[in-house]
Amino acid sequence: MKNVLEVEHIAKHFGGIVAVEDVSFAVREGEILGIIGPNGCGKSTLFNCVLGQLTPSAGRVKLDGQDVTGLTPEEMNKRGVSRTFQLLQVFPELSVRENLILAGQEHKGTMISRLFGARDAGLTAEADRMIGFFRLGHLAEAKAGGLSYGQQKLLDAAMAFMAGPRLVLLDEPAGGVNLTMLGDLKERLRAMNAEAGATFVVIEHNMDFVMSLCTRVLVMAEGKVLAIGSPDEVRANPAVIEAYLGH
Amino acid sequence: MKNSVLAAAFAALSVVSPALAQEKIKLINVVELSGAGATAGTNWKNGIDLAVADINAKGGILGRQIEIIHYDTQTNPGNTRAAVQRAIDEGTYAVLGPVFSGPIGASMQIAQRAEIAQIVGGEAAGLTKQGNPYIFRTSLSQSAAMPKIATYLQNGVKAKTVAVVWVNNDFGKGGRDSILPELEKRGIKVVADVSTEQGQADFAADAIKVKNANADAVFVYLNEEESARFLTAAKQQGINKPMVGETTLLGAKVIQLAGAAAEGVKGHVGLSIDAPVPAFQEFGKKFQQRFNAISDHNGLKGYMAVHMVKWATEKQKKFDKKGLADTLRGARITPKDEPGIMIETKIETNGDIDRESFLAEVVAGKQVIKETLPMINP
Amino acid sequence: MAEFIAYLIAGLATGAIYALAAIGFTLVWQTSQTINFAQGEFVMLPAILILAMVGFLGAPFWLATVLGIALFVLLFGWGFKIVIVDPMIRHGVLPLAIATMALAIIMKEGAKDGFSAEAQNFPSFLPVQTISLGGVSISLQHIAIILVACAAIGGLQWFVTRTKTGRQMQAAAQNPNVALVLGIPVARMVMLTFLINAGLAALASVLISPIYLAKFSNGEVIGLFAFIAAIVGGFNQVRGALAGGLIVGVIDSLAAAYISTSYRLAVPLVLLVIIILVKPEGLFGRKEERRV
Amino acid sequence: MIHSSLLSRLDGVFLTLILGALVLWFVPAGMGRYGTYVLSLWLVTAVAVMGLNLTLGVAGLKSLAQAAFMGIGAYATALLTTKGGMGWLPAFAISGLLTFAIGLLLGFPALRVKAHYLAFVTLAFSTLVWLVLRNEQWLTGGVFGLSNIPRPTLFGLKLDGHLAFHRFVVVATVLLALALWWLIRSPWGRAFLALRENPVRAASLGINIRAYTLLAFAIGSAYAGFAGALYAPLVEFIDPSPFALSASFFLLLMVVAGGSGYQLGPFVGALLGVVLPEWLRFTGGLYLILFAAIVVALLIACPQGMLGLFERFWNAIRRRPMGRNLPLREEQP
Repeated sequence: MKNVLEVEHIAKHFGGIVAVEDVSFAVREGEILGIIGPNGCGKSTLFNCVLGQLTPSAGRVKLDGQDVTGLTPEEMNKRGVSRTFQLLQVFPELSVRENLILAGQEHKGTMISRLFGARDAGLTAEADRMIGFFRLGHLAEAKAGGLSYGQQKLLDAAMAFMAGPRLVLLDEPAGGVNLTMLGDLKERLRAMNAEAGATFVVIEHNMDFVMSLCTRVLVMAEGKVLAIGSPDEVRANPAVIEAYLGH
Repeated sequence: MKNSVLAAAFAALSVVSPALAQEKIKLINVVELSGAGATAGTNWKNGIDLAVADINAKGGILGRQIEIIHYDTQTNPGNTRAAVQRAIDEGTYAVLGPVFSGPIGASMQIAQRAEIAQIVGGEAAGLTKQGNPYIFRTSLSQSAAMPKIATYLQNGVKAKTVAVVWVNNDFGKGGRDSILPELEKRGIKVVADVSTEQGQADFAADAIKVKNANADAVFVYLNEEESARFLTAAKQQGINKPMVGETTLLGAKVIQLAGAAAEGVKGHVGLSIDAPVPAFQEFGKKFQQRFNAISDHNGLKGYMAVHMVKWATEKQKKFDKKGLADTLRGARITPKDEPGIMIETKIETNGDIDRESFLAEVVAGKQVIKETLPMINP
Repeated sequence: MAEFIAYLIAGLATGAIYALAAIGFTLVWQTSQTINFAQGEFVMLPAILILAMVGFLGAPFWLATVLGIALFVLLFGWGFKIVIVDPMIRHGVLPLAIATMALAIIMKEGAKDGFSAEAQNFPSFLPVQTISLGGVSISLQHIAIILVACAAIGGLQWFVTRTKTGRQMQAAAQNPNVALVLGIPVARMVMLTFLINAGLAALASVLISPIYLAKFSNGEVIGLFAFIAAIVGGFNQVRGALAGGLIVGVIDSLAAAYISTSYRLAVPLVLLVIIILVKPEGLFGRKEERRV
Repeated sequence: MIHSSLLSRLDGVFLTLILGALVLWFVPAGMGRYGTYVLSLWLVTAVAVMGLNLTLGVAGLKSLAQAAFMGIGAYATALLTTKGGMGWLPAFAISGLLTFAIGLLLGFPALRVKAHYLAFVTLAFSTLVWLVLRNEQWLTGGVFGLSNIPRPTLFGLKLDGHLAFHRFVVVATVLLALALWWLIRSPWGRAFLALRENPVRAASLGINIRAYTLLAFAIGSAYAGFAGALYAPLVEFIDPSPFALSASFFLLLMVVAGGSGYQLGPFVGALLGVVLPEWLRFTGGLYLILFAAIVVALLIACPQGMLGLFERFWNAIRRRPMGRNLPLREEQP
């Protein structure tokens, strides 16, 4: 199977503190890779290094075999990689639809057409499709800031799909979402994976969520990779049990 | 309490009473009461208030009391223009002010279009060179004063080299641009040309620079406070060359602020409350009494401005706005005809002023007049 | 050389005053992440208040000084925080910064209309003689200003780093939430910061007014230079403000001497731009790590 | 339903602009020269504030050089129409382009470091511009300024009189306001807003932060240039004083006091900054203190400025009779 993303020996230091140390893994086309690990083990820092929010201290990132280390977040996004953040990151002043249009507008047309062309950059239909897909239909006109936490999480995820990405990195999509919404979210993500053929990397704390959603799981501890494999393999791995599940 | 109620009742009555209200003649003063020109403008305004009080106490102009209104320009040309326009729209008899040349330049066409006299405190040479027949000065222009200083530097101080310290606003730059050619004409070399900022507080570096230039004399052309600060800094740096100035440097305010550092300062004085003219000194006392402050030359200018209006109105015997300007143009006003003018004043047809002026020196904390200079074209 | 030393001392004396005012920017920045655009007026006003005490109450000068400074610290330390900072701090920094601009107008116009539009003499507590050393005229007043200002700033630095209250104050300023958890009386500590700011401004006012004269418009120049000094030195450090003030004072003095008097003001500003491009956190500032 | 509410929101600003223009076209007829002049000055100032509102209110960039840009525009127009003998319209266009280009040049190094530092760099720039205007007398007239700046003749119409010029200013202001109205509703406007609210998230959505930041700053600066091009013929005289650093502060004050980020905020802010002090003149010498105190009180009461206050008030009235807006609930599958 083809690798979409290859992470090779990534390390990140803040002053004297080592947040990520020599992490390597590959993401295969079409899979949902979960990343788990205790708080502060470097998961989010790893994401930030891969996507250009931070410059890694060492190592390379390859997208489709091409070196993309050190590219800016917007350049990564232009290459079909999108993400969500651990904390909610929707634009509260904009409506749900406007949030989605914003997420897609830079992938359509030119700077000129974005100034003189249609206000919605021709994305209303696509946005409404996404709204329907994530079952936010009755809220299209509502300001994102007025939505419930779970709804905002859905919108946050929906925004990551607006540009039709081939690789999506989701940072704790289930964090703080209540149980009813959780099932919904999982189902939508799975559907997205099946229908759009997008590849996912998901950081998550919720074990059930990860184990039931992901095809493979990577376990991190203290900035390093502890194990990688199918959910069952990981569950059976003694090192993982010792370091993480055991407690 | 009772008194104030009564006073309010009287005030209300007087507003209602048409006879009284009609009699007032409206004068609007547009001047710098905030921003960079606030000090000069406040003196000008106080001089005007004093003149209006004096005139009203003596029965007004042709029997009508003056109603004076002051509009602040914030030393901003755009606002000045608005205020002058407002003054004209509200039917002012003449426009008084402003003092700074920039705001004057921004507003003088408006008074010209309305054919209303504008009596200003500006000294920059360019104002009267634009062929505007409605602009009138209240003091010598810099192009008239600077030759006198240059001659004094040549003959009185016998300086071969001069350091020039000036404030980089329209007043200082205008003076500097006027004196440099005059000095050159007289073979005096300028060895340091030091520009300073309006409102500058720290003159130590400038004083050191002047000291190192080692000129025979220092010509200081700054506003009052800056003059005092510079003199103090010069004394701190041990400069012992003669300090020569024009009007402001020898003003009472500078002497008060600079104290011992002003000792021995000499130069040319146009309008000064210390000049050997009894009316000037009396004005100075009245001003001090009323405002608890020492008037600079702008106070005198403001006082004279109102009396120019009074004299011309009484001369034309009516309140005709255009006639006021026509009467002032080319006029000669003597203190005998109009005591409030204080010193014989000739108004040129372009709005310039000609008067006697003085050479003075600061001795024992007092301005002492050494010589009286005649009018340029008597 | 003698000439250079003369410029240097004059520049250091001016710079010491800028430093005192710049610390005010630093303190207000630390506690409220905003810029007090009235900082220059904070240095202008105490001298006016003192003179007003002499004029209106007929108090002797020393008493007027004590009363004037006390009144100023009350109004513009305590009052400033209660009336202006507290209600607005929750709504972001911009409205607060704008309010301080309006406050500057009120202070300036108030001093002009309430006291005088003209400059006034202000007596000096310091020696005013000039001594000559190796061909250089040195004003004792300048030397004294440098010493007093440095002592005050040194004292503040000592207070902040070596005393318990000082450290609590620093903690409250830098991370109020953590400080609260640690049991530090944050509100009181923040108030203390504002009182110290007002006190330092009053000190600068008393030091500088004998030379600059007391005038309502003095704050504009001092405010601008102190602001430049704070940026140059680094906005988040007390010693940065001291260094920034001294550097800006000296640069300004040397610029007047060796560059152009009419472009004198440009030199510290060009320095400022260079520092921003090369070392954005200021010469002595702490780097704030950019996080997601 | 979706469309009608969208349209009504969109037309609120649009209609206000058109109606306001009509009113301002006719209103000065009975006002005299002074009133007309103050109205024109208000509109010209509003154009500069509009630009700053885009930079600050929409895109969240703090610029302290808006008055300096206005000065560049004013001097460019004054020089081109007097010494250059050019018509007003090309001078106006050049003023805008020039300030736009300078905005790009200035913003590029400053924003390379951190958006935050734009404030400091523009502070320095503002003072440097003022120094050049004052010192380079051969070009700018120095402290004596430039006088006799002609009022334009457009399409054969002489706009010399106060009323004709005022109407010209009204038209120019409305056109500029509508252009901005269009811009803010375009995807560009959405991107500007995104970089104010959350630049990190915006970048992750492929929005080119640096390009949009530079554009927001440069377009805002160009509006100051346009305002300057209108200011010069309005006052017919310019000198460096209205373009000093303090004037930039004052424009910032107008943005915030009017309502930062609100599209009509600049008009309200400039009304506060230009017309309120004129109106307060009846109080005599204390009018500036009073003005400043009103601003402080307004900001304490409502840090979102006049329009923020208005919006709060409006919501309060609307809610009461209609019943509260129901809180949005989570979808129940």
